[in-house]
Amino acid sequence: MRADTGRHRRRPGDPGRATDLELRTFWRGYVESRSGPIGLALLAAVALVAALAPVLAPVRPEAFTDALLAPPGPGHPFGTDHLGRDIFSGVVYGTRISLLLGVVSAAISAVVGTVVGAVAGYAGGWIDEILSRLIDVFLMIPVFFLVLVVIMLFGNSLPYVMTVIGLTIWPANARLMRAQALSLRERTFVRAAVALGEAHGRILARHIIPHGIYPVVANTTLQVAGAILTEAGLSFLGLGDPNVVSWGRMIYEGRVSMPHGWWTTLFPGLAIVVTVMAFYLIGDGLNHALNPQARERGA
Amino acid sequence: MTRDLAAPEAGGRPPAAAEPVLEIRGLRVSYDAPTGRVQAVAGLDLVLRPGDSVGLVGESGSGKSTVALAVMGLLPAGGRVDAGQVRLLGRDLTTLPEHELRAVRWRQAAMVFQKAMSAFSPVHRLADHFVDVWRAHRPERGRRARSLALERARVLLEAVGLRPDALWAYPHTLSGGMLQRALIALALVHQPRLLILDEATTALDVVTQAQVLSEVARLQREFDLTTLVISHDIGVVAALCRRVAVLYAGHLVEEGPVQQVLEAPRHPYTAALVRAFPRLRGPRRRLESIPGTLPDLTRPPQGCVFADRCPRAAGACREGPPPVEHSGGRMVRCRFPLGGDAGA
Amino acid sequence: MWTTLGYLARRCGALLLTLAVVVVLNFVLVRAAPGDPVRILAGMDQPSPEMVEALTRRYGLDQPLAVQFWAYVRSLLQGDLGRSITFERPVSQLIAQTVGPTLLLTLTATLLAFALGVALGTVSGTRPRSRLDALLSLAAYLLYAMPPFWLGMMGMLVFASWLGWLPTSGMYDVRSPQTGLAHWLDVAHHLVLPAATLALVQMPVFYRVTRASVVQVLGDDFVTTLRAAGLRPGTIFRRYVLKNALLPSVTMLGLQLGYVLAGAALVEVVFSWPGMGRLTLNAIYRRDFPLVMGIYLVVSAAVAVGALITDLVYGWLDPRIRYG
Amino acid sequence: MPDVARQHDGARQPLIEARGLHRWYGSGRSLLARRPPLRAVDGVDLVVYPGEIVGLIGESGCGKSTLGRLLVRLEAPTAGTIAFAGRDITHLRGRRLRALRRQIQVIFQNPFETFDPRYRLRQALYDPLRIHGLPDAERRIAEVMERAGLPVDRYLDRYPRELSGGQLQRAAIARAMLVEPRFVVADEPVSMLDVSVRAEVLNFLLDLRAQRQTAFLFITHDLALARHVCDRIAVMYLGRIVEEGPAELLTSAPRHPYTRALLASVPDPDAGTAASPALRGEPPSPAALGTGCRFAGRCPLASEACRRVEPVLEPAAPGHRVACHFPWEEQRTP
Repeated sequence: MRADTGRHRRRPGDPGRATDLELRTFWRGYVESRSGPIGLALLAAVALVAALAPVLAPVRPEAFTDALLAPPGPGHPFGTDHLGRDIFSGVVYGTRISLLLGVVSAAISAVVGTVVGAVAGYAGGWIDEILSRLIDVFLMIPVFFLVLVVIMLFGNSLPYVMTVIGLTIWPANARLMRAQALSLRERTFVRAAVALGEAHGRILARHIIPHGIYPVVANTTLQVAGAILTEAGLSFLGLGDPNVVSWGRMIYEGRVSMPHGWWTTLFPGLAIVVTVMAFYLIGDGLNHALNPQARERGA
Repeated sequence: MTRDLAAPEAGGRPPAAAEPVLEIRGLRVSYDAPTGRVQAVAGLDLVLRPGDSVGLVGESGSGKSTVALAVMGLLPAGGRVDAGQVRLLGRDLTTLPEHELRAVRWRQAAMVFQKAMSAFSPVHRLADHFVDVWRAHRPERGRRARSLALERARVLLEAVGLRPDALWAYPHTLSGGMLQRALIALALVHQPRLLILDEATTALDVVTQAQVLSEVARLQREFDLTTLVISHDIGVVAALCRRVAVLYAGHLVEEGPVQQVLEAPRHPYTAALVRAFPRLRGPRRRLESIPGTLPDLTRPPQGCVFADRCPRAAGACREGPPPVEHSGGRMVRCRFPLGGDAGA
Repeated sequence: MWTTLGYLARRCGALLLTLAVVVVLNFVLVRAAPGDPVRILAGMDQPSPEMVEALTRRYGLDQPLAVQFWAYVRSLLQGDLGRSITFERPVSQLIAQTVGPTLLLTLTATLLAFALGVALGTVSGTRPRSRLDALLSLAAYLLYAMPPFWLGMMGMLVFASWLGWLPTSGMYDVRSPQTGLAHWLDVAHHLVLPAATLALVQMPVFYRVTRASVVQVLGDDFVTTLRAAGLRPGTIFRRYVLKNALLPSVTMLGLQLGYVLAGAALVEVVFSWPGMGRLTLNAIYRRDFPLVMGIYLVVSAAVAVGALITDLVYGWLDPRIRYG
Repeated sequence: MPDVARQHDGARQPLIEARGLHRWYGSGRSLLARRPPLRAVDGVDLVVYPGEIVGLIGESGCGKSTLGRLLVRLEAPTAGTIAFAGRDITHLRGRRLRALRRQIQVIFQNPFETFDPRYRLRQALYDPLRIHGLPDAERRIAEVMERAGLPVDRYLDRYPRELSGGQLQRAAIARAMLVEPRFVVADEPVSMLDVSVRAEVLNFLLDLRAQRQTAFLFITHDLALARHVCDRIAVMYLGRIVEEGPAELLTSAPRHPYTRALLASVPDPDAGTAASPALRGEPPSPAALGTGCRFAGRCPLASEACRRVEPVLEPAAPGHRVACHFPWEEQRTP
C-alpha cells in the first residue's frame, strides 16, 4: 500500500460505474492477450459450421456414394472414404458432435467441480479433509484409461461418453475452486459477512462462488478442448459411439486406407485441431484477462 | 575477521564544501497509468554532501519511492525520467548507458528495499547472493573470489547483528528482521558512498525496528555513509537523519534540519503532518487529520499542489506555483509560510 | 528431519489411498456394469458352461461381495492381476513383456519434450510479447491441439510412406541382427517417429509452464535487488531466474504422466509399437476384460508412483518444502 | 477526548469477560511428526466494561488479532470462556450465534478489503439490516452515513473501489454501527491508512463511543496511538497479557520490562536520536514455549526464578496489573 507509483490508487469520484469498468478492464485484458479474440473468431466459425451443417454438407455423412476413396476434387471437396462416404459432409456434421460432447462434458465438470470445491474450501475442517482427499485421488487417476474401462463396461453411446468424461475431469475444477474458496474465506469481506451474521449458504452464493468462479471458467474452456481430444482418442481405439459420425471415428475408419487415401484422415484431424485450438485460445485469453499480475508483466 | 569495516581508502571526513555525493536537479519522473501519465516527481532538487543523512518523508503517492528508484536507474516499465539530472559523485546517471550504470550500482550507491522477505531468491542461500554481488564488481574469480566474498559477508553480518552462519540459511528460515539486516549487510558489500533506505524498517515490529535503526545509525558513522532515508514515519527520519525533506504530490514542500522542521514547520502540510502524529509524551489530545485527498496527478493543478487541502490557501495559491523561500539552511515552498517560531 | 519424514509419510499415504481407490473402482465397476459379471469377464455373450464354471470359481462369483473383494485384494497382493482370456496367460506376464518398449518410448519422448519445452519456454519468457514469442506460442498451441495419433499418422505418411526416410511401424526390423549395436541402432531408427510424435504433443505443456514462470520470476523482487546490485542480466538469469523458474516445469513431469501414458498408448497403436498401448488395443478388440482391468491397474499405479517421485524430487529441489 | 480518570468500580457489570482463554493451533495429530501446538492465545483474562475503549498492544504474532477474533466468535477457543453481558457465549452456534452478532461487531485492518468489490455501498449497508431484520433501513443508513461524513446522496451508489482508504474505513465502521452493537473489536483500524487521514477515522470511533456508549477493543501495535485513543491498555506478549492498566499510567510509568522496552523502542520525533535498542533478539516461536516467564529469555532483569515459575497477572496499583516477578518499582507521576 505504500507503493508510491500511484498506479493502484483509488480515487474518489472516478467517472463510470464499477461493473462497467470491471467489464471494460476484463475485455481489454482479453483483447490484449491476442489469443482470446483469435480463439473467439475461430469458435464463431466452427459454431457457424455446426449450425449450418445441413446447408453446407452436400450429402448426409452416413450416405454411401459410388466414388470409393476418391481424392479431393469437385463434388467431393475433401474426397471420399473406402466406403464412398463424403469426407466433407462427415467433417461438417462431426462439428456438431464434437461441440456437443465438449460443452456438455465440460459443463458437468464445471458444476460438480465448483460445488465440491467451494464447499470443501469454505467449510474447512473434516468436510474439507474428506473432499480434498477425494479430489487428490481422482486427480491422480489416469482419466483416459478410466474412461476407457468405463465405456467398455457400460456402453459407448454418446450420452454415456459425455457423462463419463464429465464425471472424470471435475477434480481439476474442484481443486481450483477449493483453492479460491480457501483464500476467499480469509478475505476480509467474507470475514465481515460472517461477523455480520450472514448465513453460510448465502456467503457461498454471493461472495465465494462469484469471486472464485473465474479460474474455473477458464479451466472449463480448456476442458472442452480436452474432452474433444479424449473422445477422439476413444473413437480412434474403436470405442466411440458407432451411431454418430465423429472426427475421431472418421480417422479410425480412415486408417485402413492410409497411405493411399491420406485425405480420409487429414481433414477430420485438421477439424479437431482447429476446434480444440479455438477453445485453448479462448481459455488463454480468459486467464490473461483474469490475472492482472501476469498482464502487467506482459505474460 | 579483523578487517576494518570501512573502506581502507576512506580517510577522515572531507571538508564541508566537498563535492556533493548526490545532487538531484529538477528531476521530473512520470508513469504510465490507464488514465494518462502520472506526474510522480515534479521538479525535485536535493543535495547530499558527504556524511549527510537526509530523510525524505511523504505519504503514499507522494513520489518518495520513485525518487529512490530514479536514482538507482530502476524505474519500472512505464516509468521514465522526463527532465533533470541525478548526479552521483559528479556523474549524471540519467544519461549513463546501462552497462556504465551497472558499474556504479552498489559500488557507489546501494539501496535497501522495504520487502526484505522477497528481496532474496527463495531457492538460494544467503551466501550465494553475497558471492555473486561481490563478483559483480571485483576482478577475482573462482574459489578466491568466493572465499573473499564470504569473509566480507561474515564481517558485515556481524556488523548488522547477525550470526555469520546465517550465510548458509535459506531466506524463508529467517525472520523479517533478520532478512532486513542481511539486506543491509548485502548493501554494504562494496562500501558504497551513498546508501538509500527505502522504508527499510516499515515492515518490522517496533522492537526490531529500534534494533535495526540503532544498527543503521552506528553503520552511518563506521562506514562514513551518506544516507537517504525514505519513510512515511517522521519518527524514523528523526532517528536517522540530520535533515529532512518533505514531499507532497511529487513536490518538495519543505526542507531543513530535522529538529527545526519538526518543531517549527513552516509549510502548512508539514505542520499538519506533524500534528497528525500521535506522541508518547505531552498532553493527550484529539488527533487532527488533513481533510481531502491528493490531487489527480495525471492533471496536476496550476497552482500549489496542496492548495485544495490547505487551511491558509488563498486565491493566489491556486493561480500560480508558490514561491520558494530559502533562509537559515531551510527551504519552504509556500506563498504564506508559517512564522519562524509558530510550531506544532 | 521429522518434517521431512512426515512429508514422506504423507506422500506415501496419498499413494496408497490412490491405489486403494483404483482397486475398489476396478472391483465395483465390473460388478456394477449392466450384464452378468461372468459374461463380462468371459468377454463373450455365450460362454461355454465349463468357462462359466471356471470363471465363477476363479473370481468366487458365487460368494458374497465381501468375500469376492477380499479374494480379489489377496490375489492382487500376491501379484496376480488375473488371467487374460484371449492370450490364456497371466496378465502380469503380458504386461511385463510390453512394459519395456513403452518405457523406452515414453521416457525418450518425455525427456525430449522437457528439454525442448524448457528451452523454448525460456526463449519466449525472456522476451514476452515479441514476434518470436508469438510464433513459438502459436506453434505450441497448434501442437497441443493435435490428437497424438493423428500427428503420428501424418508423420508416418510424410516421413515413412512418401519420403521413405523412416520405417512405418514396429520396434525393429526382423531381418536385422537382434543383438549388439546394430540392433540398438535399428531400434533407435524405429523410435524416431513415435518418440518425436509423443514429444511434440507433450512439449507445449513444458513450454507454457516454463514461459509463464520465467515471466513471473523475472518480475520478482529479488531480481530487482540483484539488478540494483549491478549484476549482469545474463548472470542473474543463469544463476537465479532459471533455478526458480524450472521448479514448476519439474512438477509438470509428474502431473503429466497419466496424459503421457494415454498419448503413448495411442501412438503405439499407430506405429504398432509392441508396448502396453498396443496390448490395450488388442484387449479392447477381443473384449478381454481381465487384461484391460489389469492394464488399468498398472497404469494407475505407475501414475501414482510417478507423482510420488516428482514430489520427492521437488521437495529436494525446493528448500521451502524441504525445511517447511 | 477519552476519559482518563474512568474508575473501575467493582459493582459495574463487565460487558465482555474472557476467562482463561486459550487458542492453540495444530495439536500434533500427525503420526510421525508430533509437533508442539502453536499457542497463539495462551491463558488470557480480559474484561471490557460498557463504554470503555481498551487497547490491546503487542508485536505481530503475539496473538492479539487471534484474541480479537475469539472475542467476536470468528474463531472458537481451545479452552476458556467468554461471557457477554453476563451470558456465556463460548459455545453458541448457528442461529443463536448469528443473533449475537448484532451485539458484537468487528472492524478490520484493511479498508480496501472490507467490502465485497462486486456490490455497491447501498447493498453492503442494507445487508446487515436484512440479516437482523431491522426496520427503517433508509433512515438508519442515512443517519449513520451522515455521521461517517459520507452523505448518502453522494456515496450510496458508489462501488468500494471508488472510495479512498479513509472513506472506506469510515464506511466500514458505519456498516458495523448500523446494527447498533454494544461491543466492537477494531483490529488495527488505521494501520494501513496514511497518517493524515487516520484522525478522521479515530475521531469517528470516539464520537460513536461518546454518543452510544459502545465499548471497543482497540487492537494496535502503535503505543502512541493507543495512548491517545484508549482508556485502558493491555500489553500482550506471546499469547499472554503481561501488563494492563490506565492508558496514561501505562505509557508514562510502565511496570513490566517488556512494556518498558516497547515504549523505549518507539522512534520519537521529539527525541531526535536513534532509539537505543531496549531488547536484544526476537521473541521465541509461540510453538516452543518452555516453563517460566515467557519473556525471561530477553529480559534484562530475569533471574533463575523467572525461568522456573511463570508470573501471573497481579494488581500492582489500583486498576494496574502486572505479570512479573520483578516489576519496575520506581513510581513517577504522569
